Amino acid sequence: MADAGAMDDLFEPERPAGEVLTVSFESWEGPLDLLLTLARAQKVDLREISILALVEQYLAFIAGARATKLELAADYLVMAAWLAYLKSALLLPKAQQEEPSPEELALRLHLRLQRLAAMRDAGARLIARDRLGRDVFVRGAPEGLRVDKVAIWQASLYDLIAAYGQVKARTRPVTHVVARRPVMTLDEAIERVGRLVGARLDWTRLESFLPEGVEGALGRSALASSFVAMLELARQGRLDIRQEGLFEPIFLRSAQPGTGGAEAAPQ
Amino acid sequence: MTGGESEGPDERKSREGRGGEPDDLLRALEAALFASTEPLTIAQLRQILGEAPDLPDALRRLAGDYAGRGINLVERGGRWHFQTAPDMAWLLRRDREEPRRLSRAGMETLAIIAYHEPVSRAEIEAIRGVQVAKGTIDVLMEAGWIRPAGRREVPGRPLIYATTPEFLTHFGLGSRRDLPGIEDLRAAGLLDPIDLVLEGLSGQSVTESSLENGEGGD
Amino acid sequence: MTGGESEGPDERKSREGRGGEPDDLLRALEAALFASTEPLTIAQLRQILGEAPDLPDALRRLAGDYAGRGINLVERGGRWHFQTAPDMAWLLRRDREEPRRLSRAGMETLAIIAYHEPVSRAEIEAIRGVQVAKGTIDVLMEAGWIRPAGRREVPGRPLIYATTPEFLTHFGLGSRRDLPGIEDLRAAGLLDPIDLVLEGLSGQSVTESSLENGEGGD
Repeated sequence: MADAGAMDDLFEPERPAGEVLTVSFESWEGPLDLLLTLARAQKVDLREISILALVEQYLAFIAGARATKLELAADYLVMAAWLAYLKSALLLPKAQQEEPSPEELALRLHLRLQRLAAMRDAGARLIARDRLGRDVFVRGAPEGLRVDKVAIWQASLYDLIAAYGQVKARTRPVTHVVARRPVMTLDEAIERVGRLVGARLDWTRLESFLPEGVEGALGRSALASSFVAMLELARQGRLDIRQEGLFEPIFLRSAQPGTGGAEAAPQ
Repeated sequence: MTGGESEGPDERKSREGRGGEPDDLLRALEAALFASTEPLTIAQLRQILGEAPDLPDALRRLAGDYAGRGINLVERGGRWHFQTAPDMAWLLRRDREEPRRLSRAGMETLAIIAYHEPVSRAEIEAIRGVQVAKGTIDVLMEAGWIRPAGRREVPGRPLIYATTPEFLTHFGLGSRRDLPGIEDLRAAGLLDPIDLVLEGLSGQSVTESSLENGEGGD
Repeated sequence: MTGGESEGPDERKSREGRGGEPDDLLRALEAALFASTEPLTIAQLRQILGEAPDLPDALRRLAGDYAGRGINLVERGGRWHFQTAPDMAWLLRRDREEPRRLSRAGMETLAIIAYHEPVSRAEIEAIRGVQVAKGTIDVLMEAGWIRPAGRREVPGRPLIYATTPEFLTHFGLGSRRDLPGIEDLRAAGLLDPIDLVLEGLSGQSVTESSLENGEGGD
């Protein structure tokens, strides 16, 4: 059964160079692939193949590889060990054998090889089909189908005029009617005091020059302004001032000819 | 190598023998025009198909084959291509309508254009007191409510905008004169500055000029 | 709006009145399939064309119309598209780039997934008797031919892989039933679920546990 001829078939053209062997060795995808290649070299239907012969070939191949000091991947060696076990089991007397039987193991190996072969063929047939983009082609410049979203803008007339109202309300030239603070300005006081004092010859209290009924903040402002107005008018020589003492009431009268100014104020 | 289910030498032979079916040249033309990413001239077709003296005739026959179909073979400026039949164009672009509400900025801008048209963007900004984003004008144009209405003859010649008839239709207005006047707005309480503190003064991007104007008012 | 020369109401009327010509449904189908950048399912076609109870029949009729032409209408995994006739490959293939060549490992892995789907990586490795390189699965995913299809409810919950509609489209398969020789393989028991533990007996399998199991077997 140990059929060295198959090995020769397989490697004849590439011998004897060890390097060539290396290259071809690397082209296998694992021990099962190597087994399958060896099995096919038996040139019989995969279903008819002799497992025992295959085991011999594999072991011979591994031995040969080792002899040429090839670095063998571990899984090739594991497979070799397992096949060596299978071979011895197959050759042993049938009597007391463990489960599963070596025949069953051989059958499974058989099935695995068939399965791998089937998938390899299937892959090749698949790849050779009329493939889209290689053998058959879709339309080169399809117009494309598309659904465009079109915004339908919605707004009511109320929205529109309310928006305008808001713009107007927000940006109206705001006539900031600055709430006038309650003050009597100095100019007003000068005018008022000057006017009123001219009509009086007698001493008159400063307070009586204030407008009627003013009180609170405006009252204090009027008093302060009138006081400054009084000083100003006295400086201009238009009125005389008299005060009896500190914090006493202040009296004014229009300036008397000859007396002249504030210093005429009575002591 | 093209190991599909239906081709092969037999198929090819039977095809050539067929009577009423398109001949090889027509089939090749069809395939080449279909697969091409651009319209093809007769010279280009010859490069693909090889010498074929009756190419113009074949193209016309092929165009005839497709005349009544959902796909037509057409010539444009000496270039041939397949296209979907014009009356089927509606299939290709389906518009799905989506109601959208106008933003507040959009609403205000539209209102200003309606009340003051024609106005430039700068003028709208001056009235709004807030800058107007480019997109806002675009949306109003897309909605079909405003249109460019020439240019203002001032430095920079800015575009000016006005409303469209669609605007009047959408808002149910006979003419712009039907817009309520300022006094109507005041009477309706739409000028109440209730929101003033809330919005105007919250101060998003109030432009310099509008701030100055505001201060100048008192 | 493909504004050709021949559309308009007249054209539409005459079309509807025509006798032996394709009917409106066929024309619309034709146009939609022709214009689409993707193969279309019947459901998608219904979305485009509206309700049409006899769509499957119309598709078959349309496919019949094109059977002898340079363009064919084909169904791939429930999705329909036009493509050039396979025997035109020699015309069109020139000056087109060959799609990426699959390695032998890639081809085998793809075949295993297609014929056994869904399968886990360990199952692929059990069939091939060698580890599946990381890149192999990636390349197939990147090509759009396979996809993760959930997890196997076994210890470790490995990812399982299956083919995609694009796989069927690319390889010109109507469905997985059209995979070359799949019935024979099934009948021969070569597609039966892989018993990982027993496959592991032959020793070289990859995972620790399967190695242990393998050694335990002798």
